[in-house]
This record gives sequence, structure tokens and C-alpha cells, in this order.
Amino acid sequence: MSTSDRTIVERATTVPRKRIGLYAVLLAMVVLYLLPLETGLFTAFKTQSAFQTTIPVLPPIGNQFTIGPWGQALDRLWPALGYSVAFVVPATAFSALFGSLAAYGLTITKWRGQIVVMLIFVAGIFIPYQAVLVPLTRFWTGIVDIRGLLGPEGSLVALTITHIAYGIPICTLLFRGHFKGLDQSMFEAARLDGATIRTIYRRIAFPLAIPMFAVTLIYQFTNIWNDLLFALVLVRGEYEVVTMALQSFTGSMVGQYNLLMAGAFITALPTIAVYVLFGKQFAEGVSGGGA
Amino acid sequence: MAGLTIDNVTKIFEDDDGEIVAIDDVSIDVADEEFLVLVGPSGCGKSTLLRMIAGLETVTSGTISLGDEIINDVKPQYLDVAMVFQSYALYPHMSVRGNMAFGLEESTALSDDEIDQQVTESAEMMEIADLLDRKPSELSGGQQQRVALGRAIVRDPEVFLMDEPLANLDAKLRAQMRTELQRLQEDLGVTTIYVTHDQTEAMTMGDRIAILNDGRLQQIGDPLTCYHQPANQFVAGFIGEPAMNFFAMDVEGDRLVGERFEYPLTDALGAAVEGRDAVTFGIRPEDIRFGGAAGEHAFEMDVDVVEPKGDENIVHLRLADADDEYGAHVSEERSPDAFVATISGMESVEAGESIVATIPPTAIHLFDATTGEAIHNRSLDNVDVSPVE
Amino acid sequence: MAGLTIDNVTKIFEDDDGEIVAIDDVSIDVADEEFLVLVGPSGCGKSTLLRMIAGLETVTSGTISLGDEIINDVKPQYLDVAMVFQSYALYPHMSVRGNMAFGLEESTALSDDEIDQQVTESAEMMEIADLLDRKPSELSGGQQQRVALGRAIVRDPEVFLMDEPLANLDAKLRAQMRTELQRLQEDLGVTTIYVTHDQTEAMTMGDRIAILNDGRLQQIGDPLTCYHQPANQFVAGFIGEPAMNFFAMDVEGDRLVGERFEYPLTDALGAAVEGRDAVTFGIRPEDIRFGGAAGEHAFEMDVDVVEPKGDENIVHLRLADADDEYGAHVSEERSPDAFVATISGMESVEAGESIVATIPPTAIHLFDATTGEAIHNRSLDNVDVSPVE
Amino acid sequence: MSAIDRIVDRVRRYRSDEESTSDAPLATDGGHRTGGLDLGPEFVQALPFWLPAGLLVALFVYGAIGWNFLVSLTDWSGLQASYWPLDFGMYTRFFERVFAQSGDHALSWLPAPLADLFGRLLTGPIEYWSFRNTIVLLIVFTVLTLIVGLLLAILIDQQIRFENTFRTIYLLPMSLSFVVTAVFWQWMYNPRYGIINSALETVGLDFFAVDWIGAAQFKLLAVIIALTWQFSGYGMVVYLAGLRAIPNDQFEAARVDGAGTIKMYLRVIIPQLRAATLSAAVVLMVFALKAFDFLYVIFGSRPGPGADILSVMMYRTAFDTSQFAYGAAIATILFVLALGVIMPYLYIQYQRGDL
Amino acid sequence: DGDGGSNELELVHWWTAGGEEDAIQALIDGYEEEYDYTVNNNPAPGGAGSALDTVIQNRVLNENPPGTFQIWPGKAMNTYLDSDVLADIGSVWTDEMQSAYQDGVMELAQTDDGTFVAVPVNIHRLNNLFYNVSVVEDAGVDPASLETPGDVLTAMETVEAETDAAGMAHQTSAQWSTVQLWEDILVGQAGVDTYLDVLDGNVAANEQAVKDALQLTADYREYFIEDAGSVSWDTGNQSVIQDEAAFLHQGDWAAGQYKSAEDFEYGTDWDYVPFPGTGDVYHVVSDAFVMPQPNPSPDATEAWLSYAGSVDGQIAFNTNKGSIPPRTDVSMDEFGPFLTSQSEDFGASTAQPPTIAHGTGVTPTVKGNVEDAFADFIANWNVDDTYSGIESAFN
Ligand SMILES: Nc1ncnc2c1ncn2[C@@H]1O[C@H](COP(=O)(O)OP(=O)(O)OP(=O)(O)O)[C@@H](O)[C@H]1O
Ligand SMILES: Nc1ncnc2c1ncn2[C@@H]1O[C@H](COP(=O)(O)OP(=O)(O)OP(=O)(O)O)[C@@H](O)[C@H]1O
Ligand SMILES: [Mg+2]
Ligand SMILES: [Mg+2]
Repeated sequence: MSTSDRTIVERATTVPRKRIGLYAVLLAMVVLYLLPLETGLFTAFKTQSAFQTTIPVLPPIGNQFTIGPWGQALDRLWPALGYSVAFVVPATAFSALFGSLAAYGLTITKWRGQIVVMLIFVAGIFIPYQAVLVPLTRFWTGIVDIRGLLGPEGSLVALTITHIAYGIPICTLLFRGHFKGLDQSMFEAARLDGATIRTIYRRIAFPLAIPMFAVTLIYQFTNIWNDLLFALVLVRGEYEVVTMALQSFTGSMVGQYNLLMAGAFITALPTIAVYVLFGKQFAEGVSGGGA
Repeated sequence: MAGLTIDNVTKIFEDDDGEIVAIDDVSIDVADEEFLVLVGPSGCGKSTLLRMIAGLETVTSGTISLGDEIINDVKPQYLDVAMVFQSYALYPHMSVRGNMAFGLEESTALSDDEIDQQVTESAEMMEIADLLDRKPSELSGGQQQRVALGRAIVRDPEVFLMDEPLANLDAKLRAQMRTELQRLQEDLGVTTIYVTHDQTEAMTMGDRIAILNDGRLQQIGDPLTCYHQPANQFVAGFIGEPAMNFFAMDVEGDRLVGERFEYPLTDALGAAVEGRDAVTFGIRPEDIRFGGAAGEHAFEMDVDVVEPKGDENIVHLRLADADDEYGAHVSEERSPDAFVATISGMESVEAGESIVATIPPTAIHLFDATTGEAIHNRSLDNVDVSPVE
Repeated sequence: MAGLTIDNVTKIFEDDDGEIVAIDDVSIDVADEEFLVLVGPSGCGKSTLLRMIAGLETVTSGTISLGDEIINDVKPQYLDVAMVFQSYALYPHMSVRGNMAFGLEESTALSDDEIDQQVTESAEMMEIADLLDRKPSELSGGQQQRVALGRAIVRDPEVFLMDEPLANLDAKLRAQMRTELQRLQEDLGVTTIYVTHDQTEAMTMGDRIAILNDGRLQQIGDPLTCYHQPANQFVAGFIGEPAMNFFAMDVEGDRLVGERFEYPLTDALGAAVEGRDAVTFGIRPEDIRFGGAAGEHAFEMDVDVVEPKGDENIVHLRLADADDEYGAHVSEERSPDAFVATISGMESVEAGESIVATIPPTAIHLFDATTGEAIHNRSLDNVDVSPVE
Repeated sequence: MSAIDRIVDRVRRYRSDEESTSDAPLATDGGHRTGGLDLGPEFVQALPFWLPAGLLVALFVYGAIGWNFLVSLTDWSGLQASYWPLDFGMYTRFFERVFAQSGDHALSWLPAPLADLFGRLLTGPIEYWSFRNTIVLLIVFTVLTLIVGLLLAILIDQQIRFENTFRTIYLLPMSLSFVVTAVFWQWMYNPRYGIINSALETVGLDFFAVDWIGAAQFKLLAVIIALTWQFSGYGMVVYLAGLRAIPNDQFEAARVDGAGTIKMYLRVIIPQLRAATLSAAVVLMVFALKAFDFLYVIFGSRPGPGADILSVMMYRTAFDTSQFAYGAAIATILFVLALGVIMPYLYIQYQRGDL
Repeated sequence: DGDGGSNELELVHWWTAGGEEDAIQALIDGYEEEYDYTVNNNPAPGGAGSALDTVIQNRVLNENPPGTFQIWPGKAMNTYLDSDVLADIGSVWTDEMQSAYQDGVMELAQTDDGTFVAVPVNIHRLNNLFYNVSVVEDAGVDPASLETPGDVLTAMETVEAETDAAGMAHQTSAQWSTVQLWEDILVGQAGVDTYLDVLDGNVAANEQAVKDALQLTADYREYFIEDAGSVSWDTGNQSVIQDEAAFLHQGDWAAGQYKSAEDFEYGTDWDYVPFPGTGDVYHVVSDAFVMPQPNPSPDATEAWLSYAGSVDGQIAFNTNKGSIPPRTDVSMDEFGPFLTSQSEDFGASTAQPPTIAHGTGVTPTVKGNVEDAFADFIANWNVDDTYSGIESAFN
């Protein structure tokens, strides 16, 4: 059973070659991952006729180049960007906050039936949005006439609350993973130190959950920002959010892809920025939660 | 400051598979300012007992009182006890100062200045004053341990509870912290219950030790009493390193007959075994003496293995006429003819050598063969009570 | 089976902040079938050296050879060594059988039947045959340790590398596994390098011990030599528990003058300090004798603390005329007038008592005050080399 | 986890204490709790934390899905809501159509693209195809994304330089909305000047240069690939965390045991990533369910048998043709389907105490 | 202001790009100038109208409809009519307006019992065969000589044999283009009466005709541009503009794209013929506005509908939209040569049938079923399956 007869051939020189291969693969993947984005970006700088006549991945050259679509897109998206920010920020923040509170309540304290409640929360993640469009609109007009109560802005409020509710399940799951990963004796120590459950949340759980907040905030921000379906049925024209505005770039009969792409990039700018700036926190936070 | 009374306390966990009796009718009185060490093998209920005292676990039956007050159902945050956890349980996002101040902020109405002053004082006492602004992750294990202690001390509680607080430290640090902790407790005079399964800690730290097994209290007493006068075989075997040598023996007239050797009884021993058929015979390794001639209490033995430790040698012996039944196999059981003895590091024996080992009748322990209860403990007559030589 | 030669090996880690010399020009010859114990404080490079041997770490300079073959650049999977990790590193998703078979499957071309047979055999040898179908998480710490060993044994490698394999066990189990491991290695006769920072393991297990500090080899030799004839102050202080007492002393004529006491030199000692101004004076706790009258080598001391351990007592002493500078504060440094001594558990002293303690000139060690090199070690004349009494 | 840890963990899990003031009279209840809901003080203390969130979820999420279920029991079609009579007619109708088809084809267990490579026609009730494509999408997308994510994670885990940059780039597509990525991929897949086929032809794989989103048998595959592109970054991040959580000595033990890199990952490392796999899978399935937007932008409301999925079908049934009851039934089925896939995992997770 | 409701007219439509957007804006501008109302422009584009359906249906269900919305006149309104959502707007349809509208179009605006519920604002012709002049000349094909849909197949065959260009620019990524192609092939092969009979639901009676049309459509497929399955119709149409395809079957909105293309002139670079076999048929695609009830702004809506039905409104709208006005009394001066010629064809046409693809000819349910059948068809091109799909679509 001895393996000493195995020829020993591996030498240190193989190591750098392997590294080169590794980086080659990594870079190839980078190309793969960025190509569609690059295509979109080039298209946004092409004239209407150029994008129809050139190959999408090629950059615009000479008179194919224009920044017109950007100006036009920005013009049309400008107010919608504002409305989007106005509802996405609170919706994101509150869904994360509620999620962390719920996860805390369902993790740190012990009582029977907890798992059942948790499962109900988790199952909520899988509700198809299409299924709830009719009930939701009925609710926000028939049962609570939000526009009647708050005026036209009411529709943004309705959208915010709806997104909060639909964000809670996934946030709860993510936070629960995080809290379970923490040293439980720390919470016991805090109790012995005289802290109430509420204080423990405020002074221990909340600050320690900050990496998880990074994850849920990024996740929710992207999701809510990019959502079209709820906005479409809950919001009226005067408070058109950015995905709706972007959608209006696609006409019924003619596609203006350069405009659409410019608009898409403008629309995506906040989410891209969030990922570029906080991608590290996102990645690290995910590890904190076992999410 | 107050004493702690644990009165007929039982703790039963409901499990999926049924009930687990973690603590079974345990009563302990811890005097004010006493340092009580709780020892026992893993799973014997040490942590459970501690956590019941801290209010982190309900008491199934019995009462726990602090001073005159029954604290069974007092929530942890209203109890004036401090606990030091094996994992330290420091708040990782707070500085050392924050960690130490937290308890004061939450459980007292002290002003910020007063809190700060107390924290600084305690930190100085623990010699961590210069670490106050660091985060726990920036501290070494020993420093974290100090902070964990500091956090408990600063609150000036009525009781300290410590659950294997030194288990995560390396041997050198553990030895050092052990002494510190002892001194500290003496200086502060706070009633302390200290859980460990480390021999040395158990023997050296406490005023008394309480030995638990399987949820039941085996013995409680000062360390040397437990060492020399164990209440039962469990205690005798659990305390002491290397452990006491045990042999199952039958009582046949005036001698004990084991599987491989016989041991003539002296009068004292004979009285103890009166009316019994079988006993367990025990002798501590350090009580086996080398040299002299074979006699009724002296046996010819072969030296099997010698483990030199410098200051002492651990000698594994085997009765001279023994067949070597135990070859390449490692075994968890001690064979019926193997002895472990310790001798001074300055004496030397070699593996393979033949020697005569004396098992002095004054040093042997006898236990009930079934219940394990001690029926005879070694005589302490020849224990020197004043500086020798 | 083969010997292992470590020849002028250096390991440098490139860090963000610069270079870390983890191993500094270390040479060790490990004979075939030898059991070498590698000890040293945390961070001294023990693991790094072991990992270089296993091929898990590159060698910065120097060579490591197994038999006649230089293995510096051989990848671990082609090396015929087995490693036992401190954390056991059992594969949590595989049964015990799977864990043990894995190495055979990956590194040999044996048929499934043969593998199964070997696994069963080794499992029997380790007495874990009935655990073969359990997952590691269903095993106790000791059982896991056995499986980790079994996994190494089954491969019948040329070298065993063990990195603190017993560190995670409790004291009782550690003692037991220690003996087993030793026997096992003797039976199998596989060259073994064993890393530990446990005193007892270091002293008792190896044929030789190698003491590392700060990446440099301090001494290599058999355990008792290292204990009694330390090459330098580091080794003297590192080996032995409680540690050797050290005092900085000036040489003034025929006496050593310390901060708090003076020690007249004998001829032998006088010769050793010839031409020096200052030395470090060392005496092991067990060499301090109690009783008798004060004399030139006997001092009046107060008993500060007594830590009874049953078989022995650790006695903290302080020179009788010392002011008590050390109050409530716990301290990491030993004060210049404090001694630690050990006495038999049968002798007893009480804290507060005054005694006379003798420091026999034959037992003292002297070290260079700056380099720490040993300039005089204790005489071994009065070490008994045959059964005493 | 060592046995001791587990015990300690259990201690914590079952811990509970009772409300009382410090001067309460002797309160030895003498017994221990019996089963049933424990509505003790911990429950009361925890309520303020989860109840507000719970109410929001109950009202908007479960209220709505309940309402949807109610609608699915009616015959409502057209713009006048009707809530009577209630029966399971819509469900029978759906499953009759599904099963009318499924028995017929020997190859129907294959994913649609594969089955069709072997020459089967995409005919029969659209219910069957939607149902099937949904399952295929859910499973194949999740598995594929996990695999790609794992490979990326392993690559990134090789102590590379610029790790953060690589990671962010791989994660970037996730930040984009489906509306945008769908348009990107429409171009990528164009058989004439799309980059995919150009690349395939350049490297001589003309055989694979198919009409990705035009030919029915490739549509779903095309969608899956695009979605994998978009979300493999998430898989990567989760796996990366998982890999980093595996103690180094597992890698080393495997090496010392003689395993090469591939064997090491396959036999030792990857099996230990179960928790990571599970948590990534949950989130990825959520994305798969939202793939509605993506399909809708590329194919409109009728992707055809090759790519139709339940959510698109539901949408079109309810909102294109106003068959609200039938649409609601499809939505319920979709929900149950998703739960059916995920619940066993959650159950296992719960059993191991990881939920 | 009491009964009249709000002064703000909420208008929901899906025209958000290019000429369509200009067209609705022109209509809004004209309306706001003419009346004292303001328009709350609330487009719900996307998904060729289905996003709008979602929004409107939801709002109707909530009894909260907008002031007016865009709809295809004819059977497409059935869903709303069944629920009694559309108000009688007989008052808008003055005698003057009634006499100006072409009869076939006016019928589309009415319910079965003759109640007016919608105001059509434009007419597109569906049955056009556009072609690239240079490509057909290179191939030696004379489009004017094609007489039947079958001839088109032969012509495409010639084109592909003689030139590098594809026979036809078409898209199969969504069904509607293929549905309308099949409709015109059916009209071209079997005549408009058969087609109308099929629209009435008598599919089985015309099985052979329907199958023949399907077969020919499937045959055409050989000559579609390579990426037909992946592109939208206008992207596909680039092939015609770039001399890469010969023919395009499409509504006259395609001309708008030619108009905006550089160096691509009507007559010299592109031209059209009525789809062969449908010369005297004007296959109508129309859009309309309605008054939902309960209406938040009845007065403003009524004014809007009147304006949409007026000469001014229709000029403003149609010149931008690239369609002809449904009113026959509008001067075509501002419409350019192509639309003028279309308008003349319209006047001369003997039949103006509605369409399935654009919702005027069948109810939404039937349209949905037909599209389901065609979703299958463009996946497997199976004539028999599709036929049975179409047959059952009307049940
Ligand atoms: N990968 C590495 N990069 C940089 N420095 C390292 C690395 N591995 C080890 N070192 C450094 O090398 C030195 C020796 O480390 P090593 O792990 O060998 O110590 P050790 O003797 O095994 O300690 P311990 O008893 O704590 O296990 C330490 O200073 C450590 O910080
Ligand atoms: N929450 C619980 N549910 C069920 N059984 C429990 C629980 N907590 C502890 N136990 C059981 O109670 C017994 C005592 O556990 P405990 O943790 O007190 O032991 P211990 O003496 O602290 O052990 P260790 O030295 O390993 O820390 C064990 O058998 C354990 O399995
Ligand atoms: Mg414990
Ligand atoms: Mg190490």
C-alpha cells in the first residue's frame, strides 16, 4: 500500500504557470460578464440608424456617435428618478428594519411555536407577485382608499407599504441566519448585565447586524428599484416611478434601442453604484449570515 | 455580598426523546465570600446548575436563594450576579471600556462619570487600563479573558459565576490566570462558583470543591479532603492525576484476592471489610513505594513504560509474572495487573527493569464493589502537618 | 519507513508589512522510527515546520529530505506522510469508514475490498471498529481523536506528522491517549514528529524533544537532558511546570547578589561565573527543600499561598523581610523576592507560616545574563539511577 | 460541531424562563412544562419584535394570496368580480390538461430542449408546457447557477489579487433589472450578429450556433443561460463565504491524504457546502420565480410551448383574457410548486437545527 | 364643478415612442387649445398593449377607471361591454360625424345593438407588401405582377436564388405578425367572405381554406430572414432598408420607418403593392377612445371624444401617426404621397374587414386563443395542430 514508488515530477515551476491559467480564466469570465453591459453602453451612444445597422458589440465610430439619447432619456426619466428614490429608500430601510426585528424576536427568545411562525414568514418569500395584483389593487382602493386619504401621493405610499410587506420575509430569513451565527452566550451575558430584550436589540443585536443590514439593504434596494409589476398597478401617471418611465421608452410599434439603453443605464445607475461601492460589504455580509 | 443556598434543586429537560435529568436533587450551601469549585465530567450538569443560578434556566424543582431571597424565578437582568463565560462572550462591537460599562449602564443608575471611574478602577486592578479603547478582536486570548473578568468585577455583584473561564487559554497562561483569579477573589471577597473540569484548577483554586456526576452531587468539601477522603470511587478516580489505581478484589478471610494478586489485610482494613464479599481496592500512584524486598505488601513488578516529566516520573508497572496480553492494541481499560506509580524526577527507573513495589496498607482505599461508596480511606496519620526535614 | 533530514531550513512569509521569519535556519535529523516532539511557545514556528515537511508550505531555503529524496517541492498528495491535525480535520460528511478509506482511495490503487480490509484492521487496532458507520459529529472528542489517528495509521505512511493532536481533549482523556499514542508509535515504528505545547506530552512522549523559539532551534535532545541540562534560559524556563525560578544576580566576589537576597558561591559555581559581572540564577521548584535552620544557602521565607494538588502542593514563598508591594493587583511579573516551590502532597504548610527554605548549590542553574546561554547546569550526581530506598 | 457544542446549543435552544418579581413567593411548580404552545413571558417579550412585521406579512402577503385562492375557487372571468360558486373546477381543468399531455411522450422527462433535440414536437396543451417549463426553469436554473457560482467562488478563493474587483464584476449583473438584461440578451442571442453565435462560429462550434430565442426548443435554455449570467454572482458570493468557513485543515488533510485539487473539491470540500447551497438555492429560486419580467420582455405574453412558464401564463390568463379565476388557480399552483420544492429543504434544515 | 366632474382628463394609452408619441401629443395639444380642460397623460406602454390591459382592468375592477383610454374598436371592447363599463356616447356621434365616418369603421365603434361606445381616430392598412426596389429588380421580380399569395412564395424563391437577400423580413418572436400574415394569405387565397366567415367562428366550414393559408404561411417561413425568431418587426425591417431582404408584409406603420431612414425614398428605394390577392380589400387596423363609467370627468371626456372625432383632431393625429383618418372628409394635402395613395385605395376598396391580430375582429378571449395557437405554430409549424387550435379558439 506504499505510495513511495510514485514518481515525483511536480516541481515548483508549475506553480506560476497554473496562476497564469487561473488569471486567464478569471479574465475570460470578466469579459463574459461585462459583454452584455458593454453592448448596451455602446448602443446608447449610437444614433438611431447606427444601432440598427451596426453590430451591437462594436463601438460607435464617426458619425454613428451621439450623446443625444442620454439627454433625451435623462429628460424623460428625471422626475421618475426622484419618485423612485422617494419610495425605494423608505421601503428598503423599513423592510430591512422590520426583518431584523422579526428575526430577532424569532431567534433570541425561546418559545414553542416559534419555528412555525418562522416557516410562515419564510414561505411568504415564494408568493408569485402576479397572483396578488388584483387583491392588492382592491385593497388599496376598495378597503383603504389611499389616494382618497392622502391625495395622489397616496399611491407612492401604497407602493412603499406593499414593498415593505413583501420584503419582510426574505429579510427575516437573512437576519435569522445572522443572529443564529452569533455567540449566544453574548446575549445571555447582556441579560445578566441587566439589559432588557429591547436594550439587547438596540445595543447588541442591531450594531452586530450591521453587516447583514448591508446585505439586505443592497438586496432590497435592487429588488424594489427594479420592480415594475407593483408599480404598474398601484401607481398612477403623475407619480410614475423610474421603471415605468423606462418602460415607456418601448413604444408599441417602434423600438428605440439607443434611447432605451441610455435610459436603462440611467435607471440602473443607482443599483450599479450600490454594487460597485458596497459590493464588498455585500459579499462579506452574506458570509456573516450564512445567507 | 451574600451566601447562596441551593436546596434540593432538580432540573429536567424535555427532549424529543424524553426527559433528561440534568440536575438531580442537588443541595449546596455556598457561604458568603466562599470560592466554590464545581467539577465533574462533561455533561454532568455543571453548566446547567450555574445557568439556573444565573436565572438563564428555569428550576424544575427545589429552590435557589441568594441571601434570604429565593431567586428561582427572578429574571437574569434583575439578579445581582455576574457570569464569566468560557467563550468570554465579549460584545465584539464595543471597546473594552464599552464592554465593561455596559452592565453598569443597564443595571445601575450611576452617572456617566461614576461609571467611567469604576471602569477605570477595575481596569487598573485587572491591568488592562491601557487596553480600554481597543476592540475585543484586537486583544490576545489572555487579554480577552482579563476583560471578561473585568466586566464581571466592575459590577461588584453579589455572586460571580464562572463557567470554565480559562478553558480557552494555553497552559502557561492558564496557570498564571489561575493564581490571579484566586487572589482577586480573595481580595474582593465575592461569593464565587467556578466550573471547571481541569484537575489543577479544581484542586488549587477553591475553598471547597463540589464534585458532580450524572447530575448528582458526589461530594463537597475542601480539596484535600476530597483527595484523601473521597466519598466514593467516582470521586477517588476523578480527582488526582494520574488517577488512583483500582482493582476489583474478593474478600477471602484476612486477605483480598484479586485476579492477579492477593493483598493481606491489616486489622484496620479487616474491620472495614467486615461482612463483605467483594470490594474495590484503590491506591494512589504516589503512594506506591519502590525498593526493598518483596513481602506481603510488596510485589515484584516489571517496569513497563516510564514517562519522565522532569520533576517526577510516571512509571507503568506490571506484576512480574504477568503474561503480556496487551500488544499492539491500545486499550481504554486498565489491565488487572497494571499499576501506575509516580516517583520523583530525581529517581530513575528504566523500562524493562524489575523492581519491588510496596503498597502500604496505610495508603489504601476500599470501596463498596457495587455502590462505589468509600468504606475505608487512607490513614492520614503519616501526613506531615508541619514543615518536614 | 525512512528517516527525515531537515537541513538549514528557513521559511519566510511575505506579509503586507514585510517579512516574517517563521523558521530560521533549523536543522534536525530525525532517525528512522524515532518519535520526535517539537515544542515551543505559540507562534514559534512549530506548525510551519511541520507543514513544510508535509509539503503544505514551500521551503524558502534549505532542504528537507525523506530517506535520500529531497522533498522540498513535492506536492503533498505525492508524499507518503500522514498528518493528524489539532482539530482532527475529519471530513464531517463522511462516516468514520469513509474518513479512513479516503486516503487509501486517493493515494493507492487498492481494490475496494483491500481498502475495506485495511480500514477494518486499523479500526480494530484503534478500537473504533464499532464506530465505523457513524459520522464524526456523532462521536465524542476522544473517539474523534481516535478516528483521526486511525485515518493516519491506515495509510501506513513513512512519516507521521501530528500537530497538537491532543490539545482539544480534556485532561483525563489526554493522559490516556498520550500513552496509547506512544505505544502505537512503538508498535508501528513509524517516524513521527509530534508538535505540542503541553509540558507533559513533551516530556513523556518523545525519544527526543526539539525546542523551538522564535523560529530558531533552541535545543534538541532527550527529555531529561533538556530538563536537567537546558541549553539556555529559554529552555530552562519553558520546560517544567511550575517553571524554574529565575533571578537576575550580580557576581560580586564569591557571592551572587540579587535585588533581595545574596547567594554564596560554591567552588563549582564560582568557576562557572568566572569573569562575569551578572548572571541569571535559576532553581527548579522541586529542588527547594523545606526545613532546617537558616544558613548561607537556606533562607527564611513566608508562605504566601499554598496550592494543594493532592499528590503535591505548590507553595508560593516570599523572602521573610519583603515588603508586600503586591496587593490586590494581579501581576504578570514575578516579584524579585518570590519563589515557587513544590512539596509532596503529604507534607503540609499553611499560608502565612514562616519556614526555612534551602536552595541547594548542587541544584542551581546559571545563565548568561544577556544571551541566556547556560553557563552552569545542576549537578546530576545525586540523581538516583537505580531504584531507591 | 462537537458533541459538547451541540449540547450547549440545545441548552440554549430550549431555554426559557418565567416572569416573576424578585420577591415572589416560593414558586416551585414542582413539575416541568408539558407540550402545547408555550405562551410564556418570552413569547410576550418577543411579540413586539415580530408582530408588526408579522401583521404586515399576514395582511399583504397572506391576505392577498388567500384572496387569490378564494378567487381561484370561483368561475370569475370578465370584469365583474364574482365570488360564487366556489369549487375546485379551475384546478381540475388545469391538471386535466397537464396530464392529458404528460403521459404521451417517452421523452417527456427530459428538459424541453433536450427532448426536442431528439425530435419530439412541442405540441399539446400549453398548461402542460408551462407547468413543465416552470419546473425545469426552477431546477435547471438553480442548479446551473449554483454550479457556475461555485466555480467562480473556487477561482476567487485561490488567493488572487484584485479579488474585490473580480467579485464585484461578477456580481454586477445582479444589480440590473430584468427589463434591461432581457434586452441585452436579445442581442447576444441574435443569430445573425449576436455575439454568442459569432463566438461559437469563431471557435468552430457551428453546431451550437442555433437560433437561441427564435427556435422553440432552445428558448428555455437561452433564458436559463441568461439568468445564470445574471445571478451566478450571487451564488459565488454565498459559496465564497461557505468556502471560507471551511477550516483550512480540511483542505490540507485532503491534500495530505493524497487527493489532487479536483478530487479534493469534489470529495471533501463541496460536500461540506450544503448550508451555503441551501441558502443560495432559496434566494435563487426567488429569482427564478421573478423570471417573469425577463420572459415577458423577450417573448411577450406568449412565449409559446418552448418557454411558457406558469407566471407568464397566469398573467396572460388573468390580464389579457380576463379569466381571473383560472389565472388565480394557476398562481396558487405556482406558489404550491415553489413551496413543494423548497419545503423539504427547509424541513431538513429544521431537523438539523439550522433553520 | 358638480356634474361635469374633474377638469383634468386622465388619458391612458400605449403610444410612447417615435411618431406615435408625437401623434398623441399633437392630439392632446389640439384638445387643450380647443377646450378648457387639461390632460393628465398617463401612458401604460409595454407588451403591445397588455400592460395597458392590466392597468385598465384593475382599475375597472376597482370602479376607478380613467377619463378615457385607448382601445381597439370592435370586438376587442367585448370584455368591457359585457361588464357594462363603456358609456353610451351617442351625443358625441353627431349627425355630422356619422356622415363623415366610413361605414365599416363606424360599425366598429358600435355595440351589436347600434349604441355608440367608441370614437376611432385612425385607420391603418394591414394588407401591404412592401419591397426593396433594387433587390426585386436584381432578382428580376415584378411585384406588381404577383396575383396570389402563392406568387409571393415563388417570387421569394427567385429572390433567394438570384440575390444574397432574404425573401421576407418577418418576425416570429411574437405571434401577431404571423397571425396577420396568415389572415392576409387567407383573404388573398380564399377571398374576403371566407375570411369574414372564419371571423364569425365558422372555422370548420372553411377547414381547407384555413389549412391552405396556414400551409402557405409555413412555406413562407423558409424565406424569412435568419433572425426572424429573435427580433422585433422593426429591427427585422432593417433588412429591407439595407437591401438584405426583398419583401415585408406589414401594416402601413412600416412606412414610417422607411421615412425616417436615410437615403431610402418612396418609389425609388422602396415601394409597396397591396398584398397579392387582396387588391380591393382594405384590411383595417384602428384605434379608438372610449368613455368608461363611472367616469371621473365626463365633460372633459366627452370633449376629448368629440375632438378626436373632428377633422382637426384627426389631421393632428394621423399625420404624425402615419395612418389615414377614418373620416372621409379630411383633406389629404398634408399626408404625403404614400398615405394619399393609401387613402385613395381606401376609398376604392370594396371591403374593409377587421383583424384578429389587432383585436378588432374577435373578442379578446378568441384573440387570446388564436394567439395561443400561433404561439404553438411558430414553435412547430404544424398545420394540423394549429388548425385545431384555431378551430377551438372560437368556442
Ligand atoms: N501564512 C502565513 N503568513 C504570514 N505569517 C505566517 C503565516 N503562517 C504563519 N505565520 C507566522 O509564522 C509564525 C509561526 O507560526 P506557526 O503557526 O508555525 O506557529 P506555531 O508554533 O504553530 O504556533 P501555535 O502554537 O500557536 O500553533 C507566526 O509568527 C505566524 O504569525
Ligand atoms: N437544553 C437542553 N435540552 C436537553 N438536554 C440538555 C439541555 N441542556 C443540557 N442538557 C443535558 O443536560 C446534561 C448536562 O449538561 P451541561 O451542559 O450542564 O453539562 P456540563 O457539565 O456543563 O458539561 P461540559 O463539561 O461538557 O460543559 C447533559 O446531558 C445535556 O445533554
Ligand atoms: Mg458546560
Ligand atoms: Mg501551530
